[in-house]
Amino acid sequence: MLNAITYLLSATLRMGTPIAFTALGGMTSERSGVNNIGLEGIMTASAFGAAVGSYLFQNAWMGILFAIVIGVGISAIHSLVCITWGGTQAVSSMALVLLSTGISGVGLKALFNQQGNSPQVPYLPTTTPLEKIPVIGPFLAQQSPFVYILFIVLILVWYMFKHTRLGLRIVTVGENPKAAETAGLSVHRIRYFSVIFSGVLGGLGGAMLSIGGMNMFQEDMVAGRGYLALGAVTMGRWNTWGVFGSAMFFGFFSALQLYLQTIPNNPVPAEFIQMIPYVATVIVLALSASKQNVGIAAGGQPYTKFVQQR
Amino acid sequence: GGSGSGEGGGTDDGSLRVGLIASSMGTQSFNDDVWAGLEKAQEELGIGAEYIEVSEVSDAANSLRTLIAQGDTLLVVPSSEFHDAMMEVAAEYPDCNFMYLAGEETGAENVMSVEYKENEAAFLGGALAASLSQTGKIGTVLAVQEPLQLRYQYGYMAGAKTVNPDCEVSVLFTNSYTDTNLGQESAKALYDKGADYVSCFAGACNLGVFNAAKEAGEGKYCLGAATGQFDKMPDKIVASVVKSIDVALYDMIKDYMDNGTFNGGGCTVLGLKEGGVELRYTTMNDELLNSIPEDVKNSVEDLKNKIINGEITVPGTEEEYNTYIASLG
Amino acid sequence: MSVKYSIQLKDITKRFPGIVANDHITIDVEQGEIHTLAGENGAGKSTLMNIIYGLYQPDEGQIFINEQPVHFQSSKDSIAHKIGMVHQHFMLIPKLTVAENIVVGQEPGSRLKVDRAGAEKRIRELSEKYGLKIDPHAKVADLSVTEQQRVEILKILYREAEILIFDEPTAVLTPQEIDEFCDILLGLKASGKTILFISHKMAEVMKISDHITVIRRGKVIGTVRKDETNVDELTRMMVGRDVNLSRRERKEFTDQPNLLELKNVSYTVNKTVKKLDGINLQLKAGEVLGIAGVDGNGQEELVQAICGQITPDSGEILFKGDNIVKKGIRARKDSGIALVPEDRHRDGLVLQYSVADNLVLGMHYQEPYAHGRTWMDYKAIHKNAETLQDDFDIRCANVDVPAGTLSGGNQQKIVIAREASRNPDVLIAVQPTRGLDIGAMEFVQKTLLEQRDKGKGVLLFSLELDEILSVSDRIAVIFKGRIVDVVDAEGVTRQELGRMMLGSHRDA
Amino acid sequence: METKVKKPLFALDKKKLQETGLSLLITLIALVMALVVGALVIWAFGSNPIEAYGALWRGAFGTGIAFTVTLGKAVPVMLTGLAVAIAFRCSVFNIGAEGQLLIGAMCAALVGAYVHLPMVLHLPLTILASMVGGMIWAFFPAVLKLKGNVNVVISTIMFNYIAQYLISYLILGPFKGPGESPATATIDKTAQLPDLLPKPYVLNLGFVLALVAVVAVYIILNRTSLGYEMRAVGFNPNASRTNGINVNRNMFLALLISGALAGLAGGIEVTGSLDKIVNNFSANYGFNGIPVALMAHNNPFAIIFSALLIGAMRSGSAMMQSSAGISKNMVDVIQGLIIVFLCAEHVIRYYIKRMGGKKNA
Ligand SMILES: Nc1ncnc2c1ncn2[C@@H]1O[C@H](COP(=O)(O)OP(=O)(O)OP(=O)(O)O)[C@@H](O)[C@H]1O
Ligand SMILES: Nc1ncnc2c1ncn2[C@@H]1O[C@H](COP(=O)(O)OP(=O)(O)OP(=O)(O)O)[C@@H](O)[C@H]1O
Ligand SMILES: [Mg+2]
Ligand SMILES: [Mg+2]
Repeated sequence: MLNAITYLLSATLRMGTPIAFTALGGMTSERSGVNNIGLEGIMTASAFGAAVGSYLFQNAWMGILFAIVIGVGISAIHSLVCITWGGTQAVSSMALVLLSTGISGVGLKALFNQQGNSPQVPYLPTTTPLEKIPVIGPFLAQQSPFVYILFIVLILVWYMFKHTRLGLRIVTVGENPKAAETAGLSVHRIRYFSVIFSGVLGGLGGAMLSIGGMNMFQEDMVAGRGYLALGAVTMGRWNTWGVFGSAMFFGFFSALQLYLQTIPNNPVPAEFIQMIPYVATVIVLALSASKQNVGIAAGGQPYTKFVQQR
Repeated sequence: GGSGSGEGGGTDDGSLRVGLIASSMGTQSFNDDVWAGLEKAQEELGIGAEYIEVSEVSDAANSLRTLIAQGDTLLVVPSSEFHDAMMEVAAEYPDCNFMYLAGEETGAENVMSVEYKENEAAFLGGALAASLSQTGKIGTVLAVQEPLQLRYQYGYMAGAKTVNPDCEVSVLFTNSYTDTNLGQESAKALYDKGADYVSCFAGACNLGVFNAAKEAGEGKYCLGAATGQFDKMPDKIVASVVKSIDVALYDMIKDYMDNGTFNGGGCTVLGLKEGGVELRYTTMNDELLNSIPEDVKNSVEDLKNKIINGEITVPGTEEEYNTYIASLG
Repeated sequence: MSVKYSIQLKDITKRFPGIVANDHITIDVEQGEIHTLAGENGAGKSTLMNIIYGLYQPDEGQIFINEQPVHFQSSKDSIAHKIGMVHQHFMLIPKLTVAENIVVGQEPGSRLKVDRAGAEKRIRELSEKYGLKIDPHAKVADLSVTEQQRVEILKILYREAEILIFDEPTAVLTPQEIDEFCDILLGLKASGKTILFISHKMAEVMKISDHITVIRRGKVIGTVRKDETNVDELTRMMVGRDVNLSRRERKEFTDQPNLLELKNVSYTVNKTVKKLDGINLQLKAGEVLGIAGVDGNGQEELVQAICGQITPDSGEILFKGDNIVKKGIRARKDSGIALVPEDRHRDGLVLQYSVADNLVLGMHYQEPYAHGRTWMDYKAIHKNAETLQDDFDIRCANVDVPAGTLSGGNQQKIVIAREASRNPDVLIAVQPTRGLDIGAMEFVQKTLLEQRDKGKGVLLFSLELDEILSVSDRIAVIFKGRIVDVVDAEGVTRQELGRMMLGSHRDA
Repeated sequence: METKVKKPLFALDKKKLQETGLSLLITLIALVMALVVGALVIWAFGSNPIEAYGALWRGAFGTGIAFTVTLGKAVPVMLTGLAVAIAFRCSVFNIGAEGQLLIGAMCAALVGAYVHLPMVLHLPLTILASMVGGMIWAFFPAVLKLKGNVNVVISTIMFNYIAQYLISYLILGPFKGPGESPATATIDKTAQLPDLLPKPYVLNLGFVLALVAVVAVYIILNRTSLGYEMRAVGFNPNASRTNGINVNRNMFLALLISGALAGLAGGIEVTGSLDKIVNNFSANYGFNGIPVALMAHNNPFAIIFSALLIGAMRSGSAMMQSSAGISKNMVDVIQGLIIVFLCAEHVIRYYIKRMGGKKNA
């Protein structure tokens, strides 16, 4: 029993972390008023970037750096399109997914002359040395360093929105860009920052998939986690802890799903067990959603001289 | 790039051109091995070879036609989801020949088919894992509950139960061939439950399984698939359930070129007997190889012979498996 | 003594596609004065203010601030020149606190930590100094309109603005609040600030201005000293004719039946707050019943209850004798209740729809606009629109342009025209003249009286006592969800009404 | 602007025509820009862009057969595009077209294989079944929205996953057809959409059905009171409610119609080309409906063209792979670039107008 709990806990963390990174990034971007339903694309490209960096320098940390750079690059395209050009955010997002899939595939061929996946690259193994710490050691030993980075990021994001100037400005810009402008803020600069910041976090999320546990990039390895991250942003109601909690909620049910499958002679078809995370989400939403709409007031709306404002 | 040879996949000298359609390449799976066989034929036999990745099932027929338009006369179709498209195009182009590598198809003169008995090799894999297991628990990570995967599953389980009726065999499905992280987590879940040998047959998810074996530390091992995969994790992969299409395909093409042999309308069955599938011990880690007790090797060899000479009929479906277990007593 | 100028505009011209919003405008604003800008809807006042504030760049002309030429690229530049602006539509973020709204953009403290305590202290000081009572800690979402306005003012005072621009600040205020607000402006002026003020309400313009500049169709008609002019002259300058908003005679209707009767209607939100508390009310055919009251005393809920947007907890609403409490919004409209809602942008119009489509909103499924409740007949809709455009003098390029491109006054005319064209038995009009220029106001009021004269019942909700007094036949005063009293409009005074609005009975 | 100018109706049409021309010009410029940047990328990765584009063109339009393939590829995304568009017009963001398509396809496959009727009945019934299936799958998020105010974006995402697993289960479990392949049984001949052209052309009646759907959606949106209400709700739900329009009902209906269209896309795939359901048969048709709809500004007729664009990219991709040696991923890149540059619409419009303005001045 205890065994099962520690397993579930540590698997929850591992499986929730990439989603949490990306979702926290997505939340920041959305709070500034720029939606990105293509988080999947950022994750894909940066998972690839992580493998490339790690391969080129034979150093996993360089892989993380690369992933962040790629994440920033992809989100910079999104910012250019949505913020400067006033493009439709959902369209740009879908373009990101295509571009990311495409670039990582083309890149595999160009860099490694390989199809489908990269060669094995250095990665960040679990923090096994921590096993010696009493009581929680065995638990910590199962975790990837990314999990620790996540907690730093979590506190950072929370602090940013709670206390910093920037956090306040991001919220202002997302709720009422015109008000922000009349208060002397640059809507574009703040939105650029937020979107690019989401690229950084999406980059970490993607990197965790390819070099935090695994040691290579595989096409389609993101497998919908970007969409789950998107779900976590909404489910967490654009609140740092809520978003984190929702990501972990997905992590937990994914872990539970695997755990249930390992129970011998269980008569439930695997597909139904695999459905659990998604069904659970729907149920939780149905039970918890309030009559009140909590969105971002100016979310999804471009704000630029190219688009006439009213 | 889909073309095997430098320029547009063609040879100008009129030699054989072979085309392949595959749902995706680089999933560490069958498709890659098929392509490896074609590449070998390209190098050594001078054929032209190329492939098209088909992202939608409904594209398959169109892709075959495109290949034929490029001048390919022998088409290789490695997976069952393209079966209908292949039959449709085969009827349109009676002058082209088709090699169907995913099961029996005897309905057309220009189609030859190959049926694999993965369950026979998996049986040996299960037997080996169960014999080596210290905990009495083993597992396997599969992708999707399709017939091919189920053959593997029931063969593996039957093999394990044959050598150790008390052995607990856990089976996990990822429902994906590419979600390597899920593959890894699946294996972790199995190791965590006490399994010490985990096999896999789930495309790229296998790579996750190998990594999980490494992270699980001492006393935890895994079995590979495809053409061996020993290079992916030499310290942990004890043996692999091998389905060596590369060699088989190369041979078939060579035979086709040299002798014009084409088993049109027929089906070639590839099992242990024919050498189409096998359980291959690690080729990259002598220490690991030597750690396998001789008597275990012998009893596996023994089982293999029994399968070849028909004493054991390996189950490939749930029904057959239940009957088989009942027959064990 | 030489006069110093805070703002000088020289030949400012601003063009929008198809229109010259500001046409060579030249205005001088003296330092320390209150300078009012008046003019019809769409005259170009807001545009001009946005130019001064740096949100728009003029196509031609030159701005001088404190007699120095300036070129503003954004509001950042104008803020640097100590200019502040309160916009016609508030620029606040409901989710944030008062303090956060005020300081954002110039937050005290360090980059890494906004000094919230410091901000609140500073805001308290400011609010004491200028008499703007506010709790810096409150969420803006929970504030009343006046309080929100105070936040807007504090926002610019916090930025130490010396030149304050107010774009129609009083449009949303009650008379009492307007008095308070005027005092605030005079206080600001006394402390040396220069104020640019836009309003359609002549009373307050005459009360506080030093100079008044009238704009029409983008051009300056003239600038006058307040002492040397009067309301009639200003009105003529603005609309080019005389406007009469005084009390108008009514046809006599005797012994008319009750069209609408409310019996003991109560409504409670969140199980605790009684918004409507046993309302009893009768509206007769051929009368205008004005509902007077301080904003937020249950007017909104009363309208919603009559129109079916909320269901009262208890009581009966009888319309032509039938209890309609159980009926839906559409059924009530169809049976003859029409509504001119308070917020035309939010509830009145679909701004993206054409004028013609808006003119059938709510009737769109009926003959002749839709056949068999299904097939739209856009020819009929177009024809209807052209008729109404003529009847109600709706000014637009044609009836196929989006309603959002019309000026506020003309948008309001669309709503009024539509609701009147339903030929209802009861017309409910909520703040129908809010934000309208004096000419449009006259037109709207005239329309309401025409309905009355046709024998309909009109229920007029207004915060403007003048409007209530000049249009109504009887006046009901609402206070804390109760009808304090219903009096004859003839003979009641503003003072009496004002007292009743605070809850005391007329005789008391 | 405040003066009343009565313009004859034909002047309005001229303006509309001008606007359409401008939109086309903008799209053209965006396409050219995308292709130029795409050429640079192809070149950077060591291939010949002219050869690549040549192959793409030949693969998509080069022969009669290729052209029919392009038309056929456009069908499912045209329908999912319509599905996304009609919901969007009512301000419902349906990301769930993918799941609705899957369930629709499943229903068609079951009715096609297990019900036996003469063609005049069987085919319509099968098509209808797919629409009902899609509708059912949209029904759940719709009810959740109505009763629990659950965000449609997230619930439809979840229902996509649930549909995928459910389909997987049904294909591999209870409804697995004969043979090796993870697929349902082949549907009866009486449930298969007839071909429009003789073989080897590959165009079936599905294309016509899709065009009918375009017209139907146009009519619903622009000619019926339902459409009037749905668009009003999409623009301003408050004003709609105040004026007696039932906002929830309209959103509910929009989502159901959207689901039916997505389901139809699945049904046509099954009855038109696959004749059964194969695992993973939908290559993100549902998701691709989003850019298809939005590129077309949710305008039904414009969706025909944006769907054809996607269809051409998809059908040309095989030729590009095999004859120019360009990986299928490059097609994704080019598709992505095209969509990115189509997003520059406002910028292009701005500069066109500015240039036009200067000329006039
Ligand atoms: N952003 C814009 N784009 C196009 N035209 C505009 C824009 N803003 C204003 N206009 C035009 O300029 C004219 C002047 O508008 P403005 O807002 O300055 O009027 P106003 O005098 O403030 O009216 P009101 O009294 O109703 O507030 C309007 O009639 C409108 O046609
Ligand atoms: N993008 C735009 N295109 C055309 N006209 C515009 C645009 N934005 C604003 N306007 C015009 O500017 C004028 C002023 O806009 P504003 O939002 O201040 O409304 P208003 O006329 O003051 O009405 P209200 O008092 O109801 O707010 C309106 O006449 C409106 O038609
Ligand atoms: Mg204005
Ligand atoms: Mg106004």
